[in-house]
Amino acid sequence: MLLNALRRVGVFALTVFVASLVVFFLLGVLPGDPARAQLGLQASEEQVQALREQLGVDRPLPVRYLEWITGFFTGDMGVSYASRSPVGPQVLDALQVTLLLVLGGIGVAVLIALPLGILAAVRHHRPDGTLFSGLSQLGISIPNFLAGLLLIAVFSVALGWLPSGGWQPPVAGVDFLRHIALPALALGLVNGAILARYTRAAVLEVMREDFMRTARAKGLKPGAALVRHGLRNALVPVVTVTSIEFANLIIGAVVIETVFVIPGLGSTLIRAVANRDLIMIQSIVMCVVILVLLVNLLVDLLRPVIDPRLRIAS
Amino acid sequence: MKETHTMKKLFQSGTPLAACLAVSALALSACGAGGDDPVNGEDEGGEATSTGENSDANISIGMFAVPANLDFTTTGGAAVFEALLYNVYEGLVQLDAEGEIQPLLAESWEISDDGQEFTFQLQEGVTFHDGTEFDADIVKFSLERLDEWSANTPEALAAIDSVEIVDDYEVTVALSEPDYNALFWLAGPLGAMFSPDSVDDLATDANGTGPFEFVTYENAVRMEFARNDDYWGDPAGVAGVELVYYEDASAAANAIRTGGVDAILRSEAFDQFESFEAEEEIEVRVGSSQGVVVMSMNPDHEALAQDEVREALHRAIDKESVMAAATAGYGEILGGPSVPTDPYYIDFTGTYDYDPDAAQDLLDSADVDDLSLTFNVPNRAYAEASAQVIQDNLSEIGVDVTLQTQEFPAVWVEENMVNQDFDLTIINHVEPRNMNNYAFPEYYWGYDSEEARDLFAEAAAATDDDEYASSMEELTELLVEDTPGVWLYNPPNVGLATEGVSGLPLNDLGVGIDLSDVTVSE
Amino acid sequence: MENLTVSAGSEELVHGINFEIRRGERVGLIGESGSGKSLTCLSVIGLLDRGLSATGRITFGSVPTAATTAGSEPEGLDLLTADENELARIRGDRLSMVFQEPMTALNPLMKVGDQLSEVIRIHRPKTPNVRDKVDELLSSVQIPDPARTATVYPHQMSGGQRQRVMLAMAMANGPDLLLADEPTTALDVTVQKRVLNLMVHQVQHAGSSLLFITHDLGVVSEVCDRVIIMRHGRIVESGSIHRVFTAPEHPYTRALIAASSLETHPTTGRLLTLDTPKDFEHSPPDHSDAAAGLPVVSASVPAEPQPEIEHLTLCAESAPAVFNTVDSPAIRVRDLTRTYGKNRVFGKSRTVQALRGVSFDVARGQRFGIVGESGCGKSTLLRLLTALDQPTSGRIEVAGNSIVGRSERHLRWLRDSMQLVFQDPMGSLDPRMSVTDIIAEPIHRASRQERRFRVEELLEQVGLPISAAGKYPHEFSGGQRQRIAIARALATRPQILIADEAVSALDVSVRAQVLNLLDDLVKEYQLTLVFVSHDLNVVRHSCDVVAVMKGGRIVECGPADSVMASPDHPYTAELVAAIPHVREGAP
Amino acid sequence: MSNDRAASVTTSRPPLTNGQHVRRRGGTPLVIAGGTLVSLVLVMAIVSLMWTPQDPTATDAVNRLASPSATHWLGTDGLGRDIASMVLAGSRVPLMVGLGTVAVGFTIGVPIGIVAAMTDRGAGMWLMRGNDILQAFPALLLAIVLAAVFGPSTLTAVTALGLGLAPGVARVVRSGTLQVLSREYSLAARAAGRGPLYLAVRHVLPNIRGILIVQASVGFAIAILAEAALSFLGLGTPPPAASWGRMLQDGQSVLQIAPLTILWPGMAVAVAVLGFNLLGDGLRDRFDPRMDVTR
Repeated sequence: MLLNALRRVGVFALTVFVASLVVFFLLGVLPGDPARAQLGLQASEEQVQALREQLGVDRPLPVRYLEWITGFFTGDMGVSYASRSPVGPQVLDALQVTLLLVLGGIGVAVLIALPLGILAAVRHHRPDGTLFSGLSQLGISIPNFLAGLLLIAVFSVALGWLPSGGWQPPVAGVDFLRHIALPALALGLVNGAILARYTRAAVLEVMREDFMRTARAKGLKPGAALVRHGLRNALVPVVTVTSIEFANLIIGAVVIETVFVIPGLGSTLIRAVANRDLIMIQSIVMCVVILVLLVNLLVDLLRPVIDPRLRIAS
Repeated sequence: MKETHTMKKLFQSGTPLAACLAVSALALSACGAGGDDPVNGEDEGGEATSTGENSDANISIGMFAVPANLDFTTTGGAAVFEALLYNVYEGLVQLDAEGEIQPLLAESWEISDDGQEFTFQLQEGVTFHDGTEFDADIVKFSLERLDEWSANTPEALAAIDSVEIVDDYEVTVALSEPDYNALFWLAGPLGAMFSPDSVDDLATDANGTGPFEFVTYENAVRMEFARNDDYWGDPAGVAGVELVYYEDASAAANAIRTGGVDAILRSEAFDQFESFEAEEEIEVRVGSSQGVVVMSMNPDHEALAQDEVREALHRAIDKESVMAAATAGYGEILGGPSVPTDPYYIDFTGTYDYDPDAAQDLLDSADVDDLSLTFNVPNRAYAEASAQVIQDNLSEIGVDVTLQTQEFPAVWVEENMVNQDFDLTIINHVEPRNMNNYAFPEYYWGYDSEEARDLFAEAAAATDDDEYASSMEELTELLVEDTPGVWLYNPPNVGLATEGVSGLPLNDLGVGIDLSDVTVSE
Repeated sequence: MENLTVSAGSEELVHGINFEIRRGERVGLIGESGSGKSLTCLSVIGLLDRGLSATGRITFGSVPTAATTAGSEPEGLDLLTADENELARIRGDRLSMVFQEPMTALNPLMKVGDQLSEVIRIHRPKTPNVRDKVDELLSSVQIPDPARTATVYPHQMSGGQRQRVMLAMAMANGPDLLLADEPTTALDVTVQKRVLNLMVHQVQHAGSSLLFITHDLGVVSEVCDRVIIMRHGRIVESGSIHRVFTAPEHPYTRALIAASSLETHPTTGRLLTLDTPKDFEHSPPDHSDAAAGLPVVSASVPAEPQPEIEHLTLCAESAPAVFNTVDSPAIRVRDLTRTYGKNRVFGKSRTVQALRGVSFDVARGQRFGIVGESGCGKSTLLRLLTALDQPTSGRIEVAGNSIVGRSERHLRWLRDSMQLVFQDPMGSLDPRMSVTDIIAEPIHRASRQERRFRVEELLEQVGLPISAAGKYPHEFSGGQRQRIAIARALATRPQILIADEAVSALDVSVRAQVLNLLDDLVKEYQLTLVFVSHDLNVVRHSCDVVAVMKGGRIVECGPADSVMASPDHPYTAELVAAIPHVREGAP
Repeated sequence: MSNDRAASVTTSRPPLTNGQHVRRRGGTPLVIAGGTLVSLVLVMAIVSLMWTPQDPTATDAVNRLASPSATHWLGTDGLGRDIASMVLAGSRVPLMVGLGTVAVGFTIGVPIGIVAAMTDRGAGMWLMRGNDILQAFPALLLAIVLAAVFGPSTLTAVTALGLGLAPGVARVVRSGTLQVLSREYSLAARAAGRGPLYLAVRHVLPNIRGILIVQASVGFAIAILAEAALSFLGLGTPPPAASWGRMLQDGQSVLQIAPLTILWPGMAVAVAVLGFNLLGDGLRDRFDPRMDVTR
């Protein structure tokens, strides 16, 4: 069991390394000169060249890569071209904000998906079953930023219950909840609908299994059979899908952060790209990639816990 | 106290969307019902002065352009110095609301007859926020450091030759050649005074002599000042200022509606001003700015090199509808390169009024028929809106325009300013007196006129305002005649303020936004 | 059960059948696939699939036996009209069921012990120390070390063990009636025997009655007292085992008995099938043979004279024998081994020894049978013979040249001369390809015209209408699909035909037709046949020589009749004894 | 040949496996619903090539943000352009982006999936590792960087979204192919001396046709949503090409005073995405659900 986990962590590390190579050299080709972007319209050529040297942008790519990658894992991700302050703290702050937002999103998604998905499956041959699956279909087709805009229009501008944007750290307690409510809802609505569809499919699949018939033959009523035996088996595919959904949520957060003016990874990334802040872009993209791979790793390690068949008898 | 929202506001405001959507509010509404929206930020009761102003209040102001960092000596763009100048940093002189030069750290000054020597008498008893004394050495250090600047056009003060210290509180600045604009540039960011030992971390900290002390800057989120209690002049009107940065105009508009901020400066949510004007709690204040939105035409293009063609394009563009699309009608239509707040401003809107038929004749006389041009457009709302109207106007006279959106600033600056690879391009030049660039042929406008350069030199050598104004007027006339570019409009400087907030500067003079006389009353 | 009719929407599948089961009686319900036997069983326990509906009346409880006075109201419960609560109360308690597929019948995520204790807790919540009751149940079905087994997950147990757990689960609360839907069809012969004995013992011990569903006559005669035969949703005949098996009245029953015990036509030596002309008066096998317990099976006469094969047995001390040695054999195999699984550098390497050194010959034109239970290595051997897999060590020569270690390009000649027929008629034909494309697949260089002509010729040879060429596999029955597979195998006129459990998935009646077809084609094409099966009777009929495999080795090999009649190796003896066959009347 | 070799056709219907009635072909209502919505969008795109009520690019600053009227059926937007024509013309870009994304996603994903399955022991493992890395790059992230690098254009959007779709397709195709290769008809083909290319074309592709169509419809839906998001961030199709995403972005600033300008394109996007999703679900039920490897 441990051996298997070690192997997976090894593969994870290798994947991260290769990803860092891809990220660095993909961004190396970025046209638009970072120095020029800083100095603005009026700067003369020598001034731009001077800044270029100062930022070390003109050194060969491999040298810059080594410097960046060694720094990345010791927390010192280099100095941002734009803000001239170390990238590390800025990225970590933004990461914390986005993580909180994404966790809020997953919370809402799961709260919507599980009941909706299970009900849609259990009553799939009755009219309200098709209604539930229709609802989840509709949820998927609304872009999450449109959902965000509508939520702002109703809950903050019209009713004035919640702020229309901005962010408060968790330490601010209720204020934090009030600021995260709408964005998490906007993020969770769409992904909840997607998760609901997978849950419905998984539960339908499980209901066709032979051991469900055995459970009924033992004297369990349909509801009890589903709860005792069905749901846990349906959990296995749903957990796998959640890891894929997690990656979608991070990206959904980029758009939501722009609508709700939240200083997360998304809005920082878009600003960094506009300023050609190479070091910042690299660090953020690496953070996102590592986050996604980490989640995949966690889900891979979690699956044998749920499904004994995957536990290779050590 | 700030205006709080109540349920009644919902129906009484009657915005169509609010009404119909509120009724069909989604069942899964988020937590936190309840009408009263607690004010964010602590707000201890301060004693109210005679006119009800609460000098201990804090004010939060929504801003648009995000400063990359705090060092405006190496970072371009107005965002950095517009927040810090006059609030944290101060120069020898400053511009007042009408754009006149007023004393600041220099009590008084004299200019020699040949205009090449300026002698300043300095304020006494002025200290930096970290306690360093302000004296002649500081002035000498700051002005001589100008050649280390790499942003915000330090070459404008290239004429400064040397700075001599007469005594602790008097200093003489010698110029290599007379430059009438010198005082104007000294009133801007170039004139800011720095203390020598805080020059190393200019990007992350700000140590000046101004009415506010710099507290913190959360990159691209919010910047905070606190009142400088031992300020040499009269103290600031509020205890603390919080500048909150909204990259999206309508997000800022929503914020002021829901009490997230008390005021907004440089707002570009043009379409929402009508609805704001309808509400009596929010006051819309329209001032002017230094901006010139100009569509430049590349002289290297063989058709655009001909005067008739440029004039034809100028006449074919309906500036009214361009401004209506870009700023919902707010701002001033321009005929020439100068802005209404420039002392030498003349209204040239009549010279090339909108006349598509005349434009068509001009094109025919230059026997140019199927002209097709590329139009480089930065990805900014005002530019894209204007470009689409211009494209439509020019297609009326048979000129086929293809739009090419470019990401601003990086790609647009590289393609147009560095490589000058464009037929038409459009940008809003926010720096004050930006028409001075017509003196430099290598600037992206590519305008090379000997006559213009003589007039520029003549203006620079002027010793008094009238002389300077008359030569500048002559210069603008020449430029309008040559039409190297189509000057479209001068965007407004729109400020929004909730009830009780006063003292916000009306006009944008291209220097610092002076917040010292802002007050908040009950 | 009175007038039970099961229909899917408008289409009736079971047409009004009636029968009774008295207390403690063991009744067999026999029928081929599609006869409606499972639907009948499922309607009793009320677990029919959603699209199906059942009408009529099924009384469960006290069947009015002679003892009760006519007037008293039979206090039984009508299962068809009972509501979910009533049914839930008696399922698992007074009425329980065992299903066919042991691999998927248990919840993979729940320990075996918990699934067992659940059935007790549902019906007898207040039973003290359920743990001991579970251990007792497990040992009652002969599962070793019950305490440890209770903590194990289903996937860690064999098919036989799982079926025994299902049996224990069904019998936990001593049901009045046990329903068993083909409980041992998926098991190996030896395992099947043990499970059947166990089932009979448990049912007798608990005094419950049994309704046993199967298509295998031999199994029924081992287990039941009375038998009901169904065809196309109707009962064609019913009665005591002895009476029905010795003097069947209905022609279908007669044909079924003949086909399942592989009886051959006295003159042609061909197997009797459903369509054997009615005029032929079927003479029941003379009494004595049935009594001796060995079905009368005579091997069909091989085409050319066969070399004299001596009857060899693997014994521990002697050197590994080379079986069936022949000079200039069609296939020569020496010391063949195959191990699966990575022996990893660090940690325990988990390898599985599929073949542990196998050597034998197959003479030209010979019909070589391979028999063994699942896991004995016979399918691995087939893969190696057809070069679809490479051996770990050892040599294989086909018609004199080696096929080990050759790349696909050099094996072109092998592909033309050796072809394969698979077990599952569903899986061996690509559902998306027309019959013509399927059959013509092995033909490489031929014009469209030649291919079409060859396909029509083959269809006719395997007894299918020419019109079948344009159709798709889902339009055919199991037997017809197997004929298409055989046609494909003969497309390139191979010398060697490998049949991997070619008839195991077919109904008894169809099996006879396919075996007859195979015999004819082997003669017509002078094929060398390698026939693999787990069913000794089929191998005995179709093959001249049979090799018995166990644990990756050949344990015994020799002429079919002598190996079957007098098995030397103890394992072979156990195999022969485990074959269920029609025995004397019920006690 | 004695006649008893001729098979008597015992049962015409495919045999019932012990009591489980063969599953009815479900999913038809979904296919009809999805099909109608998708064809509605296709008709809009085709019609808009020839005719639109007004010229979608004609700006008319005087009556901007006009409410629906006879001339402007759905009113006008911030620049005074006719919303009805823009919604019609705007359908072309998302469909093009959808088509391009699915094309790129499939040309990369399908071969990788099949090759990875066929060389499952050796190279297949590394191929899938590479696939995981590509999957770790969320498509929209790629789109943002590419759009900023080469300037916003439909081409960059399609490449980025196509690259984003490819790993998903590869993963699904690989598991579908593994299932097909494990079936006995594949073994029979190999035994008949048929090479991997023949197997891929004649056996694998026809049998995973169901999955491919479902992935295509899901891919289309994701692409349309992503194009809208990209345009919302100002990195999508540049003006003046009308696209729903751009209309949503332009509409955002006037949400308070003219909500309709944002509701029409929003509904259009929802209808298109709903259509493709319903079609995908319906088709998945239509083809053998056993091959339901879309998870």
